[in-house]
Amino acid sequence: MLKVSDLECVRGERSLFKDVNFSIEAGEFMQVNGPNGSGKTSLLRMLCGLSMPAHGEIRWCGNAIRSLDEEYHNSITYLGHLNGVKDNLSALENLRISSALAGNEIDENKAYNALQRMGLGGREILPVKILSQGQRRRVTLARLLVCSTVLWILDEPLVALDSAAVMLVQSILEQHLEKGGMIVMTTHQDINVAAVVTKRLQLN
Amino acid sequence: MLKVSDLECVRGERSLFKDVNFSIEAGEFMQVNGPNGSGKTSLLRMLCGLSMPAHGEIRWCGNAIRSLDEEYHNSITYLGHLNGVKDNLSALENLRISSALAGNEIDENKAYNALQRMGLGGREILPVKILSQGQRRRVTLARLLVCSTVLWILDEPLVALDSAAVMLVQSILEQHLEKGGMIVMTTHQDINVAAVVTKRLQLN
Amino acid sequence: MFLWVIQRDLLLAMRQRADVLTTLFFFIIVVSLFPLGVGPEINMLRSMAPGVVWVAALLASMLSLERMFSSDYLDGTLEQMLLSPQPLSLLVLGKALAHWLVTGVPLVLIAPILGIQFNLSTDALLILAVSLLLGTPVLSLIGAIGAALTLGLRGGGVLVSLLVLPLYIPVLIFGAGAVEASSAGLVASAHLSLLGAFLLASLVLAPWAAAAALRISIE
Amino acid sequence: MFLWVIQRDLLLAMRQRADVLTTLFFFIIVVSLFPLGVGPEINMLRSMAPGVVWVAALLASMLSLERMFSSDYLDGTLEQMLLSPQPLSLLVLGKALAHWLVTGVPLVLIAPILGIQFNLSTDALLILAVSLLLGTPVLSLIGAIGAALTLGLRGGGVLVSLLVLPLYIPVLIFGAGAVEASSAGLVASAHLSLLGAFLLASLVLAPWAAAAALRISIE
Amino acid sequence: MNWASWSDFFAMGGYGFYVWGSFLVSLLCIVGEITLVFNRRRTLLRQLSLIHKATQYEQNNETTS
Amino acid sequence: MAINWFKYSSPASFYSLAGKLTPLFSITAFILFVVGLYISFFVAPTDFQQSEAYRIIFIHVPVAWMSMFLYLIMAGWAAIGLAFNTRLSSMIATAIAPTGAMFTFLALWTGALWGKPMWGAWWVWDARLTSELILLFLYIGFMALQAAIDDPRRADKAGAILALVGVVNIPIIYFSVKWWNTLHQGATVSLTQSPKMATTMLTGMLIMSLACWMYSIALVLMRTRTIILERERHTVWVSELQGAA
Ligand code: HEM
Ligand SMILES: Nc1ncnc2c1ncn2[C@@H]1O[C@H](COP(=O)(O)OP(=O)(O)OP(=O)(O)O)[C@@H](O)[C@H]1O
Ligand SMILES: Nc1ncnc2c1ncn2[C@@H]1O[C@H](COP(=O)(O)OP(=O)(O)OP(=O)(O)O)[C@@H](O)[C@H]1O
Ligand SMILES: [Mg+2]
Ligand SMILES: [Mg+2]
Repeated sequence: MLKVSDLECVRGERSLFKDVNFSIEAGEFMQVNGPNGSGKTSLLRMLCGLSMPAHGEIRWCGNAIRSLDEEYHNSITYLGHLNGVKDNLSALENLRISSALAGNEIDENKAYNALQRMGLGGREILPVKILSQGQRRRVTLARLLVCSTVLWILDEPLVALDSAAVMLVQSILEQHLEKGGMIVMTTHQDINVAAVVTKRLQLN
Repeated sequence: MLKVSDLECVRGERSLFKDVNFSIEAGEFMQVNGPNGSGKTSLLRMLCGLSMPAHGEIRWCGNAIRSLDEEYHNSITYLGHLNGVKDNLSALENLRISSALAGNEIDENKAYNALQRMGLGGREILPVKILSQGQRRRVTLARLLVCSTVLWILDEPLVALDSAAVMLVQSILEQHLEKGGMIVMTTHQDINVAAVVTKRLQLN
Repeated sequence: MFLWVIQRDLLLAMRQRADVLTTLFFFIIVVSLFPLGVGPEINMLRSMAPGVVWVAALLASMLSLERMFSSDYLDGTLEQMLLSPQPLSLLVLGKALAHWLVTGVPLVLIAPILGIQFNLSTDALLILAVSLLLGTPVLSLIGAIGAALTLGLRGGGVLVSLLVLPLYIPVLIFGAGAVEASSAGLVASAHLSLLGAFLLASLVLAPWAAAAALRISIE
Repeated sequence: MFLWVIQRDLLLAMRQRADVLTTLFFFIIVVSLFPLGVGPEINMLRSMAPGVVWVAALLASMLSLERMFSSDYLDGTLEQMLLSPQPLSLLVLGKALAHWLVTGVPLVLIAPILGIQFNLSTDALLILAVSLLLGTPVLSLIGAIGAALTLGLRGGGVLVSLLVLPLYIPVLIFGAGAVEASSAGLVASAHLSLLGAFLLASLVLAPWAAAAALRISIE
Repeated sequence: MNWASWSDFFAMGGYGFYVWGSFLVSLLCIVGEITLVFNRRRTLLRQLSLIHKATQYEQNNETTS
Repeated sequence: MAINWFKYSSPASFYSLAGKLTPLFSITAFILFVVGLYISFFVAPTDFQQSEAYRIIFIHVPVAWMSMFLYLIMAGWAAIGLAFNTRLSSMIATAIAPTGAMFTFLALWTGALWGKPMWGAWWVWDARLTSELILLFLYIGFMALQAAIDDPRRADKAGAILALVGVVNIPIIYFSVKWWNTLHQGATVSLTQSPKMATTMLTGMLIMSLACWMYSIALVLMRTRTIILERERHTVWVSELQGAA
């Protein structure tokens, strides 16, 4: 489905990586590894279409993602280093609104359940501002529970999470893969996601 | 040196923890554990004097830290969830300025060496804005290499670091303990710091 | 979807109930500052009034521009919006509309009362309100372009004013001109229909330009 | 240490060279907008001039207030400052001074040139510069209190203006008053010495109040 | 007695609009403020009693089970 | 008889004390208002200069006085709250602000309605008027700041600092505005007031002022009670109160 060929990323005057080739099919899990500053985040942003590769192509179902644009956005969910939650809104509002913006309106009940499952029960209507670092990250991750996209692009989703939450995320990822989803992920922590096919891409 | 008695923390209407008692002497390492939202950050901020406990006392060398204030600040270094680096300044400028603000002016050479050791060689004069997440965190941590305080209070210093950097931080911490320093730290990752005395505080 | 954007922004504004009111009070205070700087002579104040009210409206609208995208940018929400399956220009239109509802509409409502402080005639007060009603949405729309262009740049708040103020000037001239004409006893309809034309033009062009600017800023 | 704070803020301002310039251009644009809004009669413009220049200076200084602490707050630097072994009020004084150097001094230098646009006499131009020289530091100092109080609040930029503008009024009145007096051929020394007194008083009181406000805001 | 008739009284010597405008708006503000305070208190008390009932209910359940 | 003041500085006991006092002040206020209005409209004679328009004085002056007193009192309580960290005093300060703002608004409103027939303009940029307007801004700033802060303790302290800075500024503002105004123009605008006020007028005004005082006290007590409940809703004594109710 997603096919990357000859990708090169140039930052400043340095080429972070070049000749990156891979493809991901339904049910496949890909982990991008590499030390700090090796270009993992840069790669993931290219996969989303947020930045342009210096060279090479990214195709989704055979079409260049640049040409697909909004259609492609319907099939991906990207979670980056930033949480993308509003400090002044509650977890519930944040989840409903960000889902709606991703083209997927959900009702209150569904949102409640997702937050509950992420371990935020009882904190749904507090402003996100007062939550702890890990709790905010959980609000962001709750989006994964309600979205209906196939390709997930996750940039260090495990940061700030405690071990219980890491287990939880792992099981969410596994469920997604079972249903035929695709995941591209980076992390510096240890995680073992059971998948039919696990690919690893080492940068630098 | 640092003695905490009967500490209670109230957030909103909930009491996060109460009856927390511990003391830390020279060379001791203390790890604060607990799930997300259990109050680790809140505890650490109290230890710094950034927020007030609902109840209980924190004493440094026998005096309440509220009464010491600037004297106490001379003996601690706190690194929180936020990096405290300026996006538009270079790593070098950031390090020198933040050290100077902490009352410890350092010359360019020393700063260079510290950054070098943190694996930022060659990136000293780039604006921090363009560095990767892990590299920014390294800029923050470089402060530990140049400071001359005894008590380090570190809130999840390992976030976003790759495994090489985790090892490095570990060795820095160990050196500090050997010299008779004290460390209070939280983390959700596994780290084994060799210390004469290792204490663990479990919240929640 | 478009509605969600508006609704979200309004929600954010309402969450801090003070938010809408503060823009309003900023407007009131700036308008009241002028007599303090200039002195209390009635005639001079009267002839200054349209200009002062319009400049204050311009500043009030401009001041809150920075917030239009920057908080969304800093916390990553904007990234998510760019990845949303809707056309970006629609999103931008939604945000500009929300901005107008929060900052423009209150000004339109309060301006006549402030006009009284300057002893404007009833006719002139009416024209003032109408000209603001037509003009403030243009300010929000043009402002969206500026806000999008300066996104993430340090000193954005001041830079945006630098970019946007020159574009605001036609609105200012015809807006204040309409009121002056009417307080001089002339008809203001020519001025007002020009303002209307600006509004239509900016409704068509601004969202598109701002969307393009956003894409560039976020890369 | 105090010097480090100033140096750092200046460095930050210089890094984005546009930063100093934009405040300045904002000032210039606002002053130039008025003739556009009000109309070109020379006499009226002349008698408006001191008020307009002073109001513009006030707005320019106020606009950049929000940045005084908020970026340091968001990235955690302010926390580090609170933990520094120096008295906080000294740090605040340093930041206010840096703010003045970046936003106030350029205005003082450019204002006489703008005054020429309004046909002010040479004497009046001089007094304008002197009154700004005495008055703008007061604005930065009082502004620091407002900025510290609104730290981290949503809508901070507008809220700060609501809090701070009423407090700016005496400075505005005596600043503009000095220029008016001198262009009316009277002596302006009484006004100027009052401005000086404000400066001294705010130098003593404001850093202290702002430091207290900061401690509250960060808790 | 100052007034010859009620209409005289309401006319206020031709200044009725201003005088009554002042007094009536003052009355309105005062009445408005009082209602606002009462409303705030009433909604609060209602909320509190709901919370109270809920906690009572929970406690009862705990003790019985 | 020594009253234990410290006892009443705890919100719980103040709550019940205020509950007892509120009706007392409300009734007094009501009676005084009725008497004052009676004097204003039926006892006080017609003014030979301003005819009946002068009757606005009976509401204008009391509310104008209240607007200024209340600011001072508010700042005083806020300062006590800041200095001694007493929650109750901060709550009282918070409770005073809306009432003060309302009186300020009324002073402006009644003044404007008086100004139109007397000066021919709703508004002139006179010293007293202008500083009253600024006072309104200060009240609104105080309320806006407190409303923008979620944490009540932080809101109290921040509000206190603002109120205190405002208190330092009010006299400065008043005198600067006064000077500003007189420098420009002579006495085109002066309050046309005959030097000797008829005694009935004076008593009317004083009674109305007293009524305003009583009203303010009653209302502030009531609002303080609500604020206490809001903030202490999770304490034991509030739930006991609920249990008793
Ligand atoms: C919007 C317009 C007005 C405002 C904001 C205003 C404000 C005030 C204030 C603040 C005071 C109390 C100040 C003090 O006692 O020194 C006051 C008192 C007074 N005002 Fe006004 N005023 C206004 C219009 C007028 C007008 C039009 C008149 C009469 C023609 C008037 C007559 C008086 C009188 C007689 C007093 C009592 C003075 C005293 O204490 O002896 N006011 N006003
Ligand atoms: N304009 C530039 N000039 C030079 N180098 C740049 C420029 N912009 C970015 N870089 C470099 O590009 C890299 C960006 O890496 P990226 O953020 O993709 O890393 P990452 O693999 O996600 O790292 P981390 O694990 O820390 O998140 C960094 O090494 C950074 O220094
Ligand atoms: N005003 C408030 N009302 C209710 N709860 C609050 C309030 N402020 C903070 N909290 C709660 O206090 C806790 C703060 O926890 P803190 O940030 O200390 O957690 P932490 O242990 O550092 O967690 P993490 O591992 O996620 O960093 C959170 O559970 C948060 O929900
Ligand atoms: Mg990265
Ligand atoms: Mg934490």
